[in-house]
Formats: sequence, C-alpha cells, structure tokens
Amino acid sequence: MSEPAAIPAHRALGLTDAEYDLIVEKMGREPGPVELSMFSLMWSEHCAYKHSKKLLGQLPTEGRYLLMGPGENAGAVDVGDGLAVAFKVESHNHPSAVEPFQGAATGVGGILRDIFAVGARPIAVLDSLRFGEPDGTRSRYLLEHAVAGIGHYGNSIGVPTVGGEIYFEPAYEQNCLVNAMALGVAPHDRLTRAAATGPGNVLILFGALTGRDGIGGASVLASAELGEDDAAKRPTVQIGDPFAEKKLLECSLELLDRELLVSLQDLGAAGLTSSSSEMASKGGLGLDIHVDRVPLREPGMEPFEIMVSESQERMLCVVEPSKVDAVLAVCEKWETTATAIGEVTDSGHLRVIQNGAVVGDMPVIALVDDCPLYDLDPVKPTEPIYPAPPRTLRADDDDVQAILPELLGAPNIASRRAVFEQYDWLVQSRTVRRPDEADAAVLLLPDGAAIAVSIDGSGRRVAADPYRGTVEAVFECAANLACVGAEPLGLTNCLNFGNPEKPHVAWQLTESVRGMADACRALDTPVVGGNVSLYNESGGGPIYPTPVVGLVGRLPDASRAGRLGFALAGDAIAVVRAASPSLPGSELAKLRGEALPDGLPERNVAALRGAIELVRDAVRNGIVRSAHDVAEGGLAVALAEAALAGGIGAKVDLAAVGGHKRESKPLDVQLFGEGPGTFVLSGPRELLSELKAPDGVHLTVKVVGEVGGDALEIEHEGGTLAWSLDSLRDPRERGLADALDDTVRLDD
Amino acid sequence: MKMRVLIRPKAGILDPQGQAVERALPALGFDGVSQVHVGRLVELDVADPAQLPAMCDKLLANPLIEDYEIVSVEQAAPAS
Amino acid sequence: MKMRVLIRPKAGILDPQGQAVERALPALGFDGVSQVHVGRLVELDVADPAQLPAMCDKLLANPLIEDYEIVSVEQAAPAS
Amino acid sequence: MKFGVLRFPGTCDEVDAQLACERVANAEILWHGDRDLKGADAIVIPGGFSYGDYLRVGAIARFSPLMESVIDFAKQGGPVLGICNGFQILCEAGLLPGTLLPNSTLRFVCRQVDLTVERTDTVFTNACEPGETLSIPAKHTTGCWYAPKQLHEQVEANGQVLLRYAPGQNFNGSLADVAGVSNEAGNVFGLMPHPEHAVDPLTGSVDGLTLFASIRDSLAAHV
Ligand SMILES: Nc1ncnc2c1ncn2[C@@H]1O[C@H](COP(=O)(O)OP(=O)(O)O)[C@@H](O)[C@H]1O
Ligand SMILES: [Mg+2]
Repeated sequence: MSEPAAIPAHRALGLTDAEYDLIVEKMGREPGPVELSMFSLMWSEHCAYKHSKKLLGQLPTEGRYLLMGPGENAGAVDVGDGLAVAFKVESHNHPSAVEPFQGAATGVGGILRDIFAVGARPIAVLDSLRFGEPDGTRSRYLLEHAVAGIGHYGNSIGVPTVGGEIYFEPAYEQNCLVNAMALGVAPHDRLTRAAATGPGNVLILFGALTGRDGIGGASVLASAELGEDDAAKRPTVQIGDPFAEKKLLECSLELLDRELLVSLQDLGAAGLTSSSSEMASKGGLGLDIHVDRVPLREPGMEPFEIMVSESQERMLCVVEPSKVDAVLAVCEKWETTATAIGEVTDSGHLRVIQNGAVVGDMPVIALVDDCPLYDLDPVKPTEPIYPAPPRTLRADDDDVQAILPELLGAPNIASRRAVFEQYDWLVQSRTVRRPDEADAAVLLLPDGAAIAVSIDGSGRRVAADPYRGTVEAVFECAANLACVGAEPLGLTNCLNFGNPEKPHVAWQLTESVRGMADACRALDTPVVGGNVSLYNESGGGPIYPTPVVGLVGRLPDASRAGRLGFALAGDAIAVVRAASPSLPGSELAKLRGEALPDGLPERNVAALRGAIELVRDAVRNGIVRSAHDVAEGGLAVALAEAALAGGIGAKVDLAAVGGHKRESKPLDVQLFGEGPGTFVLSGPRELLSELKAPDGVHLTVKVVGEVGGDALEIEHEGGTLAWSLDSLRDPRERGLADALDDTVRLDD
Repeated sequence: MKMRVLIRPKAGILDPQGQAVERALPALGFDGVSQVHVGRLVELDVADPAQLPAMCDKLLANPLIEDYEIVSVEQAAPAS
Repeated sequence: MKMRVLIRPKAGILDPQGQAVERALPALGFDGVSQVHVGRLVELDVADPAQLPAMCDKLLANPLIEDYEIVSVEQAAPAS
Repeated sequence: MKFGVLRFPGTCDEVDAQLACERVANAEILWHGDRDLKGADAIVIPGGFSYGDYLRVGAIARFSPLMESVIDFAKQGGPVLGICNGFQILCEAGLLPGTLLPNSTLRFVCRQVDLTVERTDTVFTNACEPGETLSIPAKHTTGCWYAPKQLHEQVEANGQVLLRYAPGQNFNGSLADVAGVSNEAGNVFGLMPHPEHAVDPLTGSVDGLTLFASIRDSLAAHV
C-alpha cells in the first residue's frame, strides 16, 4: 500500500494509535499488511458503528409482528398468510458525491442484495435524496445523475421504485445524501440468516469477478470527511451491473428454494472481509479463505486487495460438501461464476491463505466485536449552527394570494413527476397506489391485503429540534400510512449526520435517536434495522441532521387503499387536527429567508396517535373518498394538492377549521403553518359528519367545506381567496421539471 | 474541422457491455475474440479543436471512469 | 490483432444524443460546434480480422440505421 | 389454448405477462436456452432488459436458441406478440419493420398513455372497438420507432400500424406516432406500451386485456 512514508500505515488507513495498539494486544503481535487492511475496514465507523452502537441500543426492537430484527442483513415482519416482508434503508452518500450515477446505482444494488441475502424477493425500492438548492449547476447535476442511476439499476433489474422523497437545502450543498430503501417478500420458512455453521462446510463465492473496485472504498470513505483530494478516490469508482445482479438474484432465490444453502450473505462495503467475518462471527466459528481461488477480473491482485475489494454483484454462501455440485450447477444455469474459496473451521479464526501460505490469521472476535465503542460528549450548541437561507420568496410577506402558487412551485413542494417518471413503479404487478396517487405506496399481497410503505425525514425540522423533529419524521410516516388505511408493522432508518466527534453533532445524534425511540414506542412499532452514515461534512460544515425513516405497514383490503385526491363534486371536506400549526421552521419561513428556530413546539403525542388511528379507521371503513396529511406548505398546500390530484376544486371555510387552541392565528399561519397531526379528508357528508374524536383525546374533527368546481376557494375572516386549478397546477408541475430539463446526460 | 472522440471505459473498470458482447460472439460462430470493450464515438465539426479536451472533460466523457482519445477524421483510416 | 469498430448513425437518421450534445455545448461556453453525432466504439482483440465485417453486420451494428468503419489500432492516430 | 412466454437473462416482465395471459388462456414460461416451444399456440416476448440491453437493445437476445424456434414459428404464421424489449428483439430479428431509437428526451419514462386502435380486423386487435382508445402504461428508454422513408410508407400502405399514440401522448418521438406495428403477414406484432400491466382494476386500467383476448379469439376462430 502506498502512503506517504511520514504517516504510519494504520493512520493512513483511518485507525487511531490507540486502536492500533489494541489490535496488537488482541493479536499478540503486530498485524501484517493483509491483517491491518482488514482490521482497518472492520474497525471503521461504517462496519463497527464505533460512535453510534451505544445509542442504537435505545431503539425498541420488540414487536408483535417482528420476525427478524437488527443484526441481520435486513429486518423482517409478518404480513400474514405465511408471508414475511423484509426491508432496510442504507446510505450511499459519499460514493454518490464522487460519481452520482454509479454511486446511486450501486447504492440500489447494495440494498437489494441485503434483501435477497435474507431470502426475500425484492418487490420495491424507495429513494431518499438531499441536495443543495436546484438553482446550482452542481446540485442539478447530482440530482439528474443520481435519479438516473437509481432508475437505471431498479428499472433494469425489474424491481419497481414506488416512492421516495427529495429535499433541497443549502446545508446539503457540499454533501448530498443518497439513501435507498428496499422491501422483499418471502415465505416465513425461506427467511435466511447469515451465520456460518458446520465446520467442514464449504464457502462459495458467486457472482461477478473480483477487481480493484472501491479498494478502501465505501468503508474508508464513509469514515473520513471528504477532503479536497476526492479525485484521488476516483480511480476506484464502482460500476453497477444490474444485469449481473438480476442473474445473481434469481440464482440466489433458486438456491434457497432448492434448500441447497446453509447460509447466505451479500458482499457490501468491505467486501469479502466483512461478509466472511460477519458470517463466522454469527456462527461462532472460523473460516479459511484461499484468496488464490477467488476469480479475478484483473491479474496480479494482492491478497489484501482481494480481501477488501468492493466489486459489486457478489454473494457468499455456506454449503454442505455433498451439495456443492448442485449449487455450482444452479449458478451455471444463471451464467453466474461460482467458486469454492474456503471452508468453515472450528478455529474461531479467520485465516487468509495464498497458495498454501497463511498471509492473515485473526481471531474473528477481535475483528468483529473488539473494536472500541466510543461515548459521545453531546453539547447543545449555544450559537445557531446553520446560517439563515437567502430570501427567495418573490411575493410580499402578506400577499397570501401570490404565496400559494409560489410555495407549490418551491423545490421542496413542487411535483416530483419529472423524477418518478424515470422510475418503473409498476413492474411485478403489485402497485395499487402509484406515486402522486396517495401519501404512501401500496403494494398488493397474494391474499388481497396490501403493504404500505413511506419514507421521510425533514432535515430542516430535525436541525431546528433534533428530538421533536425526529418524532415528527416518524409520525409523518405513520400519517402517510394512515392515509391509505395501513397500520405500522416495523420501521427502518438511516441516520445521516456530521462528525460525531464534534459536541454539537453528538448532541444532534443523541437527541435524534432518543426521539426516534420515543416515537416508535408511542406507535408500538419496532425498529427492524437500518444504517448509520456519519462524517457528512466536507467544506461547508455539517449537513442538517437527517434521520431518514422508512415505515412499513399493512392494510387488510387493498381495494380500500386510500387516495389523496378529491374524488366527487358535492363531497364534504373535513379537517382532523391534533396540534396547531406554526410557521417557524416551515417551508414558507425558509422562502422568507428566516433562520431556523431554536426548538419546535411540544406536541401531545397521544393526540397525534389518536388522529392517525381515526384517519386509518375512516379509510379502512370506506367512510372517506380521499385522505391527505398536511405537511410542507401547510393546510393550503395540502388542499391544493388534493384538488390537483383529483382534478376538481374545493370551497373551504378557514374559520370552521378551528383547532383546539381557540384564539385565531394570523392568516399566513392558518394557511401555511406546519406541524404534525393535521389531515384533510373528503367523503359523503352524512358519513364525514359522523366522525368523532375518541373521548379524552385532544383532537378536533370539523367539516370545513365541499368538493367541487375548478377553483380552490378559501374563506377567512377577511374575505375569500380563490385560485383557478390551472394557476396552481402550472407552478407545481414546473417547479422541479424546469431544473431537470436543462441538464444533459449521455448514457452512463 | 471534422473531429472524432473515441471514449472507452478506463482500464480496470468493470465493462459489463464488453463482457456481454464477448460472451455472445462465440455463440454466433465467431471465435478468437477477446478484450472486448464497448465505448462511445462522438463525431463533430469544431471550429477550434483545441477546445476538444475541455469539451470531453466537461460533457462528452466521464473522466472518472472513461478515457478518451481525440482523432481528426483525416487521420482515421477509411471504411473497409 | 487489436481492432476498433466505429459505429455511427447513418446520415439523415434521427440522432437524439447528437442533438442533445449540440444543444448543450454552447451553454457550457463551447461555440462553433456543429454536425455532432454520437455512436458506439467497440474495441476488441481478434485473431482473424477478416471476420470483423461479418461480426458487424450480424451483431455489432444495425445496418438499417448505422454505418460502421473498421480500424486497426495501429492506424488510429493518438490524441493530439 | 396456450401462450408461451419467453424468458431471457435480464427479462423482467415475464411473470406479469404470464399472469396476463392466464386471465384469457393458459401460459407457460419458456427458457431462452431451450429450443422447445412446448406446444405453445402463441408466443409472447415480454419486456425487460434482456442481456442488460447491452450493446444495443435486443441485439444479443435475438440470437438465443429459443429465438430460432420462434422465428420458424413466426415464418409458419404462428402469432407472436413482442412487448417493449420483445418489440425491440423482433425488430432486431428482422421479423418486424423498422427499429427503436432512444427516446427524444434520452430519459427512461414510465407513464400511462392513451393509444388509438387503427385496425380491429387483426389477430391482435379484433377484440377492440373500431377507433377505440386504450389506456396502457409505457416504460422505456429506447422506444422511438423509426423506419427509413420508403419502408415507413410501405408499412403505412400495408396497414401494418395497429396502434398509435393518441394526440399529445407520443413522448418518445416515434415516427408518425407509431406505438405498435405488425409484419406484412399480420401474425407478428410489437408494441412499446405494456398491455400485461393493464389487466387488473386494482393496479390500473384493464385495457390491455383486449390484446390478449384478441389473440385467443383469433386462434379459436381458426380451429
Ligand atoms: N440506525 C439503525 N437502526 C437500527 N439498526 C441499525 C441501524 N444502523 C445499522 N443497524 C443494524 O446494524 C447491522 C449492521 O448494519 P450494516 O453494517 O449496514 O449491515 P450490512 O453490512 O448488511 O449493510 C444491520 O443489521 C443493521 O440493520
Ligand atoms: Mg449485508
């Protein structure tokens, strides 16, 4: 390995002197180069969760529907009918910042492998993206290429991309976030764990050939802030090959269906090193790996290169000797290279062998479990961390008539059509609710029930209040599920934060995890898995703390899945409200160039949950014809979205909305104020007027207007506001599309 | 001036297209073919060829994963 | 023998990639560029170059819309 | 009556196509490496990314052993339906006129589109109403149908254009709004939109079903 003579190798590899000394202690000697490179990966933040593991312990991981919790490649919940749904979200932030198309594409490839590694057939992908403001060329370039990369991989492999979210904030200018979530289905008995068992069993590597891809890639990248010398990391960009992964996927599932495998594990970050040591660790055994047997794409690769290579589209499995031939035959059928590269031993050691000579010999426990876990020293910052954004609002502050169309065209609110039309959202014939049709994607199950899934995490609100902002993110997902009639089964998350060694980031992280834990408990929803991405702060300081939440739920009857668009002229419109909205930290406040508030209002969590259950039941019982939760842009934007989605107007009386705080708020707060716990429903008047808040729950349910016409009319104390649907549709449709249209991409 | 830019995957970078073609050819009865790589060809009329390297770095090629070579059409051999 | 196949859209055939590049270049500050066409480059090591025309007609190019040109790498001039 | 649905490495929509076929008849998936059509009365070449779409869409798949059998089957007048990638493969195989170029936007687009039925006296559209509009999703990057002038004129003169994008619906730049063309004999038909994804009210429209029903009915009429 070539690093300046000045720095000792372990530091160049991201290990502290103390960590190095501990390695020497555990080894009883100085590690050789192969061992050092492997330790440096296994003890990296990405693999060892050095700065997050202690916090993650707070997250509830028990639940009624839980089948497989954190610790496996993906978590899984029971969806009835003998079926399980496995899901997980993972980040590919740094690779995407270096090469957005391939970075995003291989991000999707990686999370899909986690899904079929547990024996589930991938049925859906969602993406969660964060960029700087789209008026910047670099941000537009990243957006265009990341979206194209996600589409390229998901579309080509035949897994629908059914949902996602995109936010644009200056805080992401230097650090875009690219998180991908995937879901898969499996019969309960096909769920597979990664533990290597049975000494004497054979270790088979199958899939793509091993090249010098991402040598010291993701793991090292993910553990050090991106420096000026990104270029130095470029030669090792990983190229995604969805065609190879499609064959790998079909091959893996056939191997499992034929019960030919003892265990299965994907190769992700840290390649063979982490996949093999994780398998050995989970089985409490050892492994011998013969690097000379690994099929290579490039000649003359060093043993350490083979062990740390992050070449994509590879899997590792443990097979009983008697089944090896059958396994190789299935791989042959799928044109997938498969090679026996080692065996399970009872040594408790991971041994790397080259042409009979041992070039690495490490206790598995030392590699996997002995990395020191660090306590954070969180300190709430006394100064604001994030500068106020520039004012971009063209309308006067009190010109609410002009503000609504402008909000609808704002990058964070405008239609995502230009993005989701680049994704195949329908392959596999399960998509009951497509993008823009409902607040959550709905996927049909064989028994006529359905899965609903939503992904969310507003970094701005978490930046304003890490605890309450994270609670809001979880409840936002639950609200989305409620609007299609689904009950949460399990949650996954990806914690995207800055450098945890800095006290204010440590505080953000600590508060955010505490909020997530409390919100999950409030909703009786376990965390089944996730991912952590730290050190997202190159150049312009830390990103907004961004816990991306993915929530998966179930509804008993797919044919009753809710829609967000108003449906029928004459239907009544009702507003359900559990908390009163406010402007600080809102989209409008951002457009007005206001700095983030120091904290968000406290919420009555029982009331939030009550509202969610009321809406869920209303949708399930067919009482409503539309349900939409109020989020960015507040009530006025939610009404406009429901009207545009249904292609029909509405008349609403603001005074009737009320809210449990009686004093009437300024008009802009009533129209554009944000906060969890507000829903817009429509349906037959006689049914809607029956809706009542359960006793003792602090909740208002009011019929406030009627569906009809081709304009949105809002009555308020001061008079009546009216917008033709066209005057709202145009800015909403163009807001993001325009940013994408002027970027060119030759096929990557 | 009529120029050509030949763009190909950097050495050592995975080239799925090249692999797919290399796999397909024997089945069609073409043997003895190896080292197949698939890239892009850009032909263009450019007033000032000195601008080409900059064009390649900015738009035509992806310097992270592709090498390029600039050829003037006169220099290139004629069609067979 | 190391060979190259240059494949380009036939004259008069719709070439959206070429058009896109031609539209994009001025925005990046490159003027005086016209007649942009984007095609494919196939590089390969072939035992018997006489097979190449057949390979092109059968697999590498689509005769309906593409012309091709076979160049031995030696002939191709290096970057200027 | 039995449909044979082809599966190549990289095919994505074969199961959806099989499910669609099974709504009107029987269907079996056929593996690209075999030559046996397993007694199928009609062939469906489904969508996806056979061989990763590498080199040129459809270029590699058309040489698989199974395709040779399909080509013979077609030459003997057997009905063959190519959807999206299947359409591209049939063009590459020379069974259908013209070819498919990248969308004018150069982007993958997934969108519900309206199609105008040009003829109802064919194997593939006899269950449609004359002038009927079908709402069917399309999803592709390379769906711009193109043929040189003379060939295009022939195709139109022979009435080989069975489906066109309705006004304002042609997002890929196809010549003359062509969404689906047949061969001269009328037994081979390819289209870019995905009828197999429009067969269930739960997941969208049901307008795609009529194309599969047409094939079944025309075969029934000929026995
Ligand atoms: N934020 C989180 N919340 C809950 N579980 C997490 C989180 N981050 C990581 N985990 C769990 O820790 C384990 C290791 O994660 P990771 O190294 O990303 O797995 P893999 O290498 O398979 O991607 C996984 O089981 C993952 O679900
Ligand atoms: Mg994994």
